[in-house]
This record gives sequence, structure tokens and C-alpha cells, in this order.
Amino acid sequence: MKRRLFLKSAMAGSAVATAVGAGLLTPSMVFANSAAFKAKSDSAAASAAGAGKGSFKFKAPKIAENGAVVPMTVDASKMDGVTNISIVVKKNGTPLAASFNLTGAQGYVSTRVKMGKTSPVVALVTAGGATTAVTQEVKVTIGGCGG
Amino acid sequence: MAKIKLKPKARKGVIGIKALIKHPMETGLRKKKGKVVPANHIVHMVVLHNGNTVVDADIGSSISKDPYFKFNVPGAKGDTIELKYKDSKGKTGSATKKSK
Amino acid sequence: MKKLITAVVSLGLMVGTVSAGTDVDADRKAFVAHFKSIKPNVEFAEYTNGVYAYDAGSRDQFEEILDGIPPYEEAVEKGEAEFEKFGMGNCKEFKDLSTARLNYPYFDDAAGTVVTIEGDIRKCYNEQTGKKMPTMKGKITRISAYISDQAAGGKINVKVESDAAKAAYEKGKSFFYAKRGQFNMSCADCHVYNAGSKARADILSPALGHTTHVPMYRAKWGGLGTLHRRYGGCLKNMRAKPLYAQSVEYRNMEFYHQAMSNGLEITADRYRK
Amino acid sequence: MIKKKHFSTFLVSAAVSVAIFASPAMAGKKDVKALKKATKTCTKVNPSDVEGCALSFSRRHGNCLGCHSIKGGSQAGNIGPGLVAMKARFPDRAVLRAQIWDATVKNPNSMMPPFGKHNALSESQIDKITDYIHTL
Repeated sequence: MKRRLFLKSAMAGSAVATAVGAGLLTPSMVFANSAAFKAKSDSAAASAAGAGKGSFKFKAPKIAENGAVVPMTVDASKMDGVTNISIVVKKNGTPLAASFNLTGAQGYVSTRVKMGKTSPVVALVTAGGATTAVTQEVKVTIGGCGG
Repeated sequence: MAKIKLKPKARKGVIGIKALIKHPMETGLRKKKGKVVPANHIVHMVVLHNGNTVVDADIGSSISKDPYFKFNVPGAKGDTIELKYKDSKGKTGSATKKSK
Repeated sequence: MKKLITAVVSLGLMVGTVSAGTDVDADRKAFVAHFKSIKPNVEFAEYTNGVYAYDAGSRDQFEEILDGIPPYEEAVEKGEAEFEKFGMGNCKEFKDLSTARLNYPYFDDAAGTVVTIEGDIRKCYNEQTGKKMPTMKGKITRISAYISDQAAGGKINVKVESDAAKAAYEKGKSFFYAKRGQFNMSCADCHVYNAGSKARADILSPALGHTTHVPMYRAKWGGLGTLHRRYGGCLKNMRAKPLYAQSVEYRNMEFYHQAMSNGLEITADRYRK
Repeated sequence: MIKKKHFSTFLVSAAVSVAIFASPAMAGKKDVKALKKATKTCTKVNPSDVEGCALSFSRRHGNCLGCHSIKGGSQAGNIGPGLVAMKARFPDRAVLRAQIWDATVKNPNSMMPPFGKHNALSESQIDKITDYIHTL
């Protein structure tokens, strides 16, 4: 038991060390906060509004079984030079769910998103400097039992 | 003690990287027994392929609890895939796996 | 009209069995025929997937989750480690894991009671460690899921043989069809007569196949739970007081519930919304 | 025979449930919240009888939408019939009220909760819901 504990903490320590070594913990990272993310979220929402219609695939359910776990896949593998994929849930408190900068990875991301209520969800793909969007309405279900 | 499950699998010159990170992803908006549960979610994540960053992501609190991601990176069996993240409390985690 | 037919079927099912003695296979056939009548296009074997056999949109999300790294995967691996750590393999019940899951639930004539897999896991854990194990979540679900995974693909085959076993089965059946709680509902109201219908946006799952994927991971729970944990949730929804997990009433119901799924495969795909 | 058995189980469970959920007047936080949410919806979709509509829509009160579709209610269930042409189906308001109060009188197998008989709603709440449903 004790040995396991020790191993765990040793591992955690090494994780920090490698993170620092690899430059993960840059100063800007350390001070990264929700305000910075909020700004990113706002700009993503703004670019979502201005973006033209994308020709990539965006797979999200029409009716989410459970708003806490909504599977989504953005597939722009057929597009060249994809540098960013972002997912924006318009009616969430912080609309930007995530922004993936891709440097060498294909234009493809699959993840699961939380949704508070029914909302349009926008997938944004930036390729060759141009950002395009595909929007889909995802309904969040209301449970049946009044309990 | 966050845990990461990393599954890179090469097929036809592309490594499909599946990752599941054990993390509560608290938004800071949820209440439990009348008290606000403080925000605690992943804010930044990078994926490296043989030491080169291939994904650099800003993550918000709208990503589900125990986040799951899948990326596709050109590569072959035996390549090294590494994932690192940092959460809003400043905690970090990482995992490294050779692609199958 | 639909309601009328199903009501007649169920009445026939219930009255028939009481007057002519317990005939589990006749009960089961009527049960399966009922689901065939409400969803003629759904194959019998598909019922291991529950509601996902009924609704394509939900099915998509289910497959998407399974295709990723299923959220229960780590728990099941932990269950394996715990199985070893606690020496569960020393118990005769868990010597052969390829079939262990398929033996439950069964009626123990010597003890005069229904034995469930979780009951035996608790007994075994207590013998090996001297400690007690909670009944609805945590260790018990991980170990039970691990054991069940080893028998995945095997078919459920609950046997109801002695008179005492038949009596327990009948009690379980009555519990399943009895109305209770402030809302005056029975398990069958939702999961037999109205399976596939919607309560708000929730599609009511068919009782046939309910026991093929337990313990299950529910996104709502954010973790694994036993069948009896789910029973408690359902009773709360009817505004009835939940009973203790592993109580004799729940075990009797599990006995009936699982016998109705005889012939279906145990599955390791234990995700539900 | 089986009926008798069921009946006794039912009596026991009914007694238990009434003991826990003593009175609809004892509204908890969840009830207040659900009613508030329904009121917001009803202000938009049925301004002429917000209160009756809200009690019908609220998940913690009538929760009619759990099983019945109602004009203006989203994601309604389909276990029971849609609530339309209610005056034609129930020319007598008292018959509709009796149905809401205890649907098992007409059909013992009914899945509809006996809202009045089991004290899930107060008499005045049932009156308001009846008035509203009767207009549909």
C-alpha cells in the first residue's frame, strides 16, 4: 500500500518535470485563465458568425441521449492544410468547447461535449488561412420521470 | 491523481490516437448541496508524435467529464505518441505510448 | 387498441401461470412474443442492446461511445486487479470464470433463497478479507463486471426447478407486475406494456434483455452500478420507497427478470445513457 | 387470486409512499424550481392561463408532458393520447377531473398516476390543471 502511494507521487513528480522540460509549462500557460479562454471563446463565436459554409463532415446527434455526453466528430481529412478545428456550442455559458491547433495531425477530431440545453453547435475548420463552418442543431432531451 | 488512457494504433500509414483522461471537468457553475463546486477543468493539451507537437489544444469546461479525444496523425507502428495536459488548478498529467 | 391487446396478453400470462402452475418457459415465450408484437422488426438477439435496438439515433451515440475508449473500460480492468488482489479466485464459485456469470441468479434449495452473483461476490470477499462490501457501486460493480465480461457471448439460462424455486420466481414476478408508490406504477407498465414509447424524450427500454449488460455504466451516474441500484432508481421514479440492494424482494425479482431473458447473450457492452 | 395478491402489495406500498411524500403542500426546492421553469414556458405559449399550464407542464407537478402531447409543450411523451379536443372527449368537466384525480376507477390497469387519490397534487392544483386541460 505504502509502496503504491510512493510510486504514485513519484510518477506525478516526473510528469511535472517532463512537462517543464518539454516546455509545456511556459509562463503564458501558467497564467492561462478563464478570462483568456473567454476572449478566445468570444472570438471563435464571432468567426463562427462570419464563416462561410464548410465542405467537411460534422457528425453530431440530432437528439442527444444525455446532454452531459454528446459525441461529436469533425472530419476534414479530405481538406488540405487544416490548421485549426474548433467546436462552439452557442448556448453554453462558455460557447467554445475546444480549439485544436493541428500541426501535422490530419483535419480530424472526435470528442464528447457537455450541453446545458438545446443549441446550435458550430464546427469551425481553418484551412489555408480560411475558416469555414458547419452548424447543426443538437436537441438536449428532457427526462421523462418527474421523480 | 489523474490517469490517462492512451491508445495509438497505426493503420495504412495513419496512427489513430484515442485518449481518455480521467478528469472531473467541473465548470464552476454546478452546485452540490447548495455550494458551488469550484471550477476544475483541463485548459490545455498537447499531443506529440516522435517528439513533435501535432496537436495543441485549448480546452474549455464544455468538454465532458473524463474527456475523450481522437486524432489522426500520419505515422507508423512503433512511433512514440505522448499526451500532456494542464488543468485550471495548475495540475499536469502526461502519458507516453508506442503506437501499435 | 394496442394497449388493449397487450393488457390481454399479460393477463393471460399471469392468470394462466397461477392456475396451471409455474411454467417458466411458457411465461418467457409469451414475454418474447409480446415484444415481437410491439417491434416486429427487432431481432431477438438484438435485445442485449436494450433501447439501442429500438432507436437509430441513440444507437449511433452508443456505438460512437463504444468505438472510442468506453468509460467503463478502466473500471473493469481495475475489477480484474481487485479480483486477484482479494483472492476471489479461491472461492469455488469463481474458479471457472468462463461460465461463472451464467450460473446466476440461481435458487439455492439448501438455503431456500435466490443467490445472485453480487451476493456471492460479497460472500467471497468477506471470506477472503474479513470485510464487508457495499452493494450498489464501487468494488462490487467492478469485480462483477470483470467476471461477467469473461462470460460475454454466453447465453443466459436461468433454471427454475424445485417448488421453492418456483415460489421465489412467482414472488419476483408479482413484484414486477404489482403497482406501487405514489404514482401507482409497476415495472411492467413502462418496460413491458410501453417499451419503445416515450416518456418525455426518454425511450422506455424493453425489460427483455435488461439483465444482459449489468453491472452497467450509466452516463447519468458517471459510473458503474448494479442491477439493484437501478431497481432503486426506478422505485424512486414511481415515488415508492426503494428497498435494500440484495434484499430478498429484489433477488426474487432478478430471478424472474433474468429468466425472461433466457437465451440472450451476456454482453460486455455495458454502457447506457 | 393474483389480483388479490397485487392488491395487498399495492396497499402496503401506497401506505409507505404516502408516509414519505406526506403532502403536496410541502413543496421542496426542486418543486419550486420546476414550477418556475414551467411558468416561464407557459407565459410564452399560454398567456391566458399561465398557472394551470405551468402546473400541467412542471415535471414535479402534473408532468402531463411525460406521457401526453400538449400544444406548446416540447418533447412530449407518447404513452398516453395527445391532449386535444378535450371538450369533445369530456363534455362534463367533472368527468375529466375525476380522471385526473384517479384514473384507475375507469381502468384498473391505467398507468396514469392517481394524482388526487394518492395526494400527489392538492385539490386546488387539480382544479387548476382540470380547467387548463379542458380548454385544449
